[in-house]
Amino acid sequence: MTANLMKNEVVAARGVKLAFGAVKALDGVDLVIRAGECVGLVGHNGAGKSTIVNVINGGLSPQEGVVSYGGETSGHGIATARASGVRCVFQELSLCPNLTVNENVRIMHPDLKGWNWRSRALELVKKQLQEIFPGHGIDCDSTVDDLSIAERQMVEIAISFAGFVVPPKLVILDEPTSSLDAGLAAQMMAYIRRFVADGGAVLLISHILGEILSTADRIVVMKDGRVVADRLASEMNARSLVEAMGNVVREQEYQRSGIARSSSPVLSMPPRRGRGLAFEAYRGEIVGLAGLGGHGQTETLLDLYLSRNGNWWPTPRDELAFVAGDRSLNGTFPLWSILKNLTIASLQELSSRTFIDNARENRLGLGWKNRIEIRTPDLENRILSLSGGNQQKVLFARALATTARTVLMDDPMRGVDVGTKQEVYEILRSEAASGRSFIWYSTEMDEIRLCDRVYVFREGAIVAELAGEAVTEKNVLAASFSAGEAA
Amino acid sequence: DTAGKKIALSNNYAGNSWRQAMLTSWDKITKDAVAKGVVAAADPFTTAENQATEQAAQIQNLILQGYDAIVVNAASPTALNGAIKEACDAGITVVSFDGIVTEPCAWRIAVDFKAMGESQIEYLAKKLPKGGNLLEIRGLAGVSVDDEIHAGIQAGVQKNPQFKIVGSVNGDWAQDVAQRAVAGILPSLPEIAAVVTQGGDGYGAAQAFAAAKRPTPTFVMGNREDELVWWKQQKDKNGYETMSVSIAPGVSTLAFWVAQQILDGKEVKKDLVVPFLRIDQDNLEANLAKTQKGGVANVEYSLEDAQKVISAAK
Amino acid sequence: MKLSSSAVRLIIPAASLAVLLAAVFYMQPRAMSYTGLNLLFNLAVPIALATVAQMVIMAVNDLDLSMGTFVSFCACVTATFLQASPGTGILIFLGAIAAYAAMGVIIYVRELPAIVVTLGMSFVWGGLAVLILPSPGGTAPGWARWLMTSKPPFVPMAIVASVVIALATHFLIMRSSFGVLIRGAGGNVRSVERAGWSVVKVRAAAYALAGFFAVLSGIALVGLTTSADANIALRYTLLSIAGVILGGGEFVGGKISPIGAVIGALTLALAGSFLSFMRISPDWQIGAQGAILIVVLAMRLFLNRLEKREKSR
Amino acid sequence: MNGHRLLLAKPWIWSFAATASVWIITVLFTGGASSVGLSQAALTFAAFSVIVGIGQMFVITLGPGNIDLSVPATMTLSGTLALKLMDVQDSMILVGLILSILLGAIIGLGNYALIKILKIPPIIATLSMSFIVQSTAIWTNRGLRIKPPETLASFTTSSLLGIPHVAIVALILSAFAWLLLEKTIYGRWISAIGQSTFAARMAGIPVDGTRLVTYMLCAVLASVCGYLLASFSGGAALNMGAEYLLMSIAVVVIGGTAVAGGNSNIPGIWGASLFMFLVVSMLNTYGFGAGFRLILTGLLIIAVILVAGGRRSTR
Ligand SMILES: Nc1ncnc2c1ncn2[C@@H]1O[C@H](COP(=O)(O)OP(=O)(O)OP(=O)(O)O)[C@@H](O)[C@H]1O
Ligand SMILES: Nc1ncnc2c1ncn2[C@@H]1O[C@H](COP(=O)(O)OP(=O)(O)OP(=O)(O)O)[C@@H](O)[C@H]1O
Ligand SMILES: [Mg+2]
Ligand SMILES: [Mg+2]
Repeated sequence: MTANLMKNEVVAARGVKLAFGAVKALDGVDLVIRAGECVGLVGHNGAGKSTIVNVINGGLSPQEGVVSYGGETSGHGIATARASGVRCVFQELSLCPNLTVNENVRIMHPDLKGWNWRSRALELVKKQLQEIFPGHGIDCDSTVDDLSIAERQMVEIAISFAGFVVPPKLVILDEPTSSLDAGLAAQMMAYIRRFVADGGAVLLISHILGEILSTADRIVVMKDGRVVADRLASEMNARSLVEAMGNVVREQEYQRSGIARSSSPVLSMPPRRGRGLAFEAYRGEIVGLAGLGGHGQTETLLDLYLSRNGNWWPTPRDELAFVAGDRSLNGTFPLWSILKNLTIASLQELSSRTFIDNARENRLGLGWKNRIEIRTPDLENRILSLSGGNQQKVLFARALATTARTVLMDDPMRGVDVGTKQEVYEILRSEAASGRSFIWYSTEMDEIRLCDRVYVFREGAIVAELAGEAVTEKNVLAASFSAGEAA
Repeated sequence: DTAGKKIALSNNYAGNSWRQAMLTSWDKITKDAVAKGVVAAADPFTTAENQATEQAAQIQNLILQGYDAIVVNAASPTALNGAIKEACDAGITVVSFDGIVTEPCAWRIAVDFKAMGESQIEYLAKKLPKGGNLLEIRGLAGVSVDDEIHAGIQAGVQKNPQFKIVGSVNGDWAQDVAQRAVAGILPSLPEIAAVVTQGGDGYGAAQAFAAAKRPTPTFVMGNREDELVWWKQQKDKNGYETMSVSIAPGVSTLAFWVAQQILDGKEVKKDLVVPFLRIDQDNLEANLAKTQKGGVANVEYSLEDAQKVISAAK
Repeated sequence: MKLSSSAVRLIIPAASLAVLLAAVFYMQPRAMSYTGLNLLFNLAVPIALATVAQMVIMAVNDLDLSMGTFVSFCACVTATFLQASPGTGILIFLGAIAAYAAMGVIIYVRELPAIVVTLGMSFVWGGLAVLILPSPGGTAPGWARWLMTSKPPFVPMAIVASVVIALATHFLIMRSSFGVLIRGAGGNVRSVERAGWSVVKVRAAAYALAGFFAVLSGIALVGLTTSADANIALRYTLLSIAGVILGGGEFVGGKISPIGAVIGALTLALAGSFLSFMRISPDWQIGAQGAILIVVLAMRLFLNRLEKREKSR
Repeated sequence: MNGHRLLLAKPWIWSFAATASVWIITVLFTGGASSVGLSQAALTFAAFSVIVGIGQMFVITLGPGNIDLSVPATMTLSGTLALKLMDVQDSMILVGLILSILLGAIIGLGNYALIKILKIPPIIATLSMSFIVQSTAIWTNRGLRIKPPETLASFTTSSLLGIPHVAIVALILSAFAWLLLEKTIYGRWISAIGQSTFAARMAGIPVDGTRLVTYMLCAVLASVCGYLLASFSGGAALNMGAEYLLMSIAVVVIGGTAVAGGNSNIPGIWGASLFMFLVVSMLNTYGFGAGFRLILTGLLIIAVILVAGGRRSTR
């Protein structure tokens, strides 16, 4: 029986410990993944999920404990892991942006050799994309640079699942759906089920608990570098999962402020490209931008921001602040400490007589560290030492720390854990109550429902405006598809 | 008759006063010649950077433009040979001067740089019979003129073993570089009797010696006006003695006339020699008076001068 | 029709070259001949090779400030050792290529800035060149001279060589899986590493390849000039960088185009010729080179705009 | 551990360590007799590299591809024009300085205009600009060397308490630059732009304005350096800046500024400038020929960076 179990075991990590300086990222983790199962891995930001993935994947060596592949403990490293059929889709996109899709296949599949590898690679990825995301419409001859974030994520997923000589035994997905909209995410989950049914194994990391509950066979909960729960998915529900992660479950209350509109909007924009509705936002309002991913929401935010922010001269009083969704592209400054990353947008308020007041800067930083719980022993640490979700929190704090009257948010909750999300929602509400406006682009329906008013985007233009009780999933979806598409 | 002929000047560098004086002389003499109808055109061309490759490309372009003769001050004695050969093959007369080329089809108006180096030591041997320590300021490493003058100086020192070169730096023929290099080595040097140079570095070296508060040795000068002025001041103050030697920038005009004579069908030997321009204690004032402020002591050549040089070579 | 970004990266440099060439032909119709073209372009061949070498380095996100001195060094070796005792010459070249590979490895392993290491190496190559040829001289090996001055039918050697270089490097860098790895290392080192490749090997290979092309550049240069000196190709450092950029390459991200780089090198050579065809006062001749560079780049911008308008239509 | 941390935090220490060892080796040649003279000479000549180096560092901090190749031409033009304008009159010293500052500002403006309007990489924009500036220098004076005003010349060549005046000027400029970099918003801004231009823009930083100011600052410093150098060496020469093209870049990167931008330090520039001067002096002192001198210089640069470079692997 045990022998049989060992045989089925694809990867096992036992007693793994790993520390980055003072931070104990992993503190004795046991994680076993067997063939034919999908393991869901959840936990707060900085719990150590990405770190255990990197250990399994061979990228990091554990300081204590062992990792075995298929029962074999000999050897550790990227090559061993790959030879044992372990593939990984990382939290941050990791394709080569300057190469075409099939050239990326060549990079990810070292065994794809010989003449004519181009067409074989193309065939492979096309087939796999079709299988996971039917009707995807991605041009596999194009350079990755030319693809949208969602398309890149899809390509990366497809490449990882593609089996060239032998299919992969274990595919690790670290927040694979963070850039995918609901439809694509559903296709992805359906494929995971099929893959698992065929005997493959999947380790799925996500902050979207619904996904985990519906897709995983078994759920592992991590907290502060330790596994605190390891149970069958059928035994858990959203509430027990959240409790296992250490958060108190709060009821989602949809109480809209319903403020009386002041006479003039704080922000407005005529219809984009002369089509659709005009955009307006009023004081103290949370305005949602909804619709399918890639229909011009980010562009609208960028237009709003760039048109009101001088490129030549410092804006005397910041009108707008921006929270990036794509951290590595337009969010973090990788060489800097967490503190500097946090305060960069508020320097004018922090300086007296042209010099930056370091004491005030520290105070501001500490205040926000506590307020949204940035998990780090020291704000002087480099920003990249934070987990993905915690980096996102810093970006949040950067915008909220400014005196800007309006905050633009470009899907900022990607990869933020449930507990923090709740806290951030809380902060948003109180800030809105004190008169700040928020323009919030989100791909998550739960968040859209928190907004006072919602603009729905389609093909680069605003096609509908929903307010108050009309903000429902059904209405948003209906407006997102044109009349012809709507079923 | 050369009234219909076009002559081009191919120059590889314009970044120092010597080259500027060379271009000015060319301009002065050839404008006159063109106005008088001696030749149809005499256009100067300068490359942006001091590189043989760029000058080779320039010469190839001059071939395309149909000049009858090209007068070259070459960046390298050998690296232009390919382009020069192509010019000769296209029937173009090529006259090189100052920086001469080794390609046999070209004419050469050479200065004996080795002798120039040797003459410095010979002068010093007369002035300082007891000999002493020498500091040598060289030019740009890897360039033939630097190598030849250096060889001349070494030959001179061999013949006059009372002199000893105790330090040698590369000044890259740039005032500030020379000054920098001398300032760096000076603190470690024993008493220096004389400084031998390759032209133009005398003033910078004198500054460096003054800054280090060292006794003033004999600086061999390179005909620059600032050097001559400094020399004159010292001479007036304490009878300072030295000599100054360099090639006159006006040699470009000699090359022009030689090219014109060749185009005119005159028999001209491939190798011509011009003397270098030397200034001594007695003719310092005369030369200084003739030298433009901030420029280089110069001589321009006329057609008659050129004919004299040509016939002297026969 | 949808144009891939790599195609766009090519069209614009090619178009600027064509416009410049038309201007040159207009000003100097004599250039429109077999010899004319050869004279216009033959000195661009070594530049093109150096540009390709620089491009390979830029593909892995580095910059080689020693390109000029290294080509000078190679030229000195070609004119001396390679000519006198080919065996020794080849050995020296192999050593130099190995040094390049080592440089690539050290820069990566020790995470050093490539600019400083290559800056240091530029002194080293320069010093070696001065030691080999303290004074200009040497002789081109007969075969190099023959190769560079041969006259193929119909199309001059300069054009043939440029096309061969462009196509060979295009195949090597853009089509082969070796090239994909090099560019991948420039685009995203981590993903190459995570896929199980040895980045050290990839970078060593890229640097060695660059060294190889630079050696070829030195040989081609001596084939044209018949001899060498220690400073012969110093300019190639800036020329090669400018060539890569003109050809549509970028400093970071592994975005390069070999055909573009060769075209960029030809454009630079042509810009110089264009200048000498306009008679400008010697005071301003140097400045005019700057002006021409600016005009060529402005043209690029203009074409780029047209292209974009075309694309968005 | 603590010492290790200090080294990690202060990468410039390495360039000073290298400088000190080279200095010791050099003065050993004379048994220590040359120490004062050598130090003074080193301070004097390092000062010029420091001034241009600071400007170049600000530009390099702006991120990959940012570099100012017009430094040598700017120095030349500034020296030429200022000396011509002052025409050896002591009363014109200040006017000359103002002229050279203005000139630098204009050239910097021109540089950035080319970069911005033509959307070309700075390396090519500034190269093109340098050709034009160099031509202007040739055109204005045809390479004639005009002497500096007497007072200015003696100021630049003399010293205060054994410290050369030019070194004091460079020190003051360094202190000013250090404040700018470490304590002001502007310093944060250029560092942010160097790490990610787009992220900087989205954090509300006026990117173009900041970059423009930086290019102007670099050109102004080069210009001032040209003014001082021309006065120091007794007249402007057309090739007087040539040396400073590689030098300005070398002192910045050897001093520990990240070439990828976003990270810079001023003390390192001093260390590297002194190092670059002393290495040549040391090799000259020990009588190496040009070839070996070049080779050893290169190897020493690589050695310094090898020792100092390991820091980047820890984050
Ligand atoms: N390279 C590093 N240097 C220092 N600390 C690190 C490093 N990488 C991770 N950490 C720390 O290790 C802890 C675990 O990080 P990890 O990335 O595994 O979190 P995570 O569970 O994936 O979080 P998220 O959901 O936000 O992605 C965090 O506290 C993080 O700050
Ligand atoms: N974060 C960003 N930073 C800079 N440019 C961006 C960003 N996101 C999008 N863009 C640009 O805006 C344009 C529209 O982007 P996209 O089609 O992704 O719109 P979107 O509706 O915001 O999509 P998504 O749902 O992926 O955020 C594209 O040309 C893209 O290059
Ligand atoms: Mg993570
Ligand atoms: Mg987007």
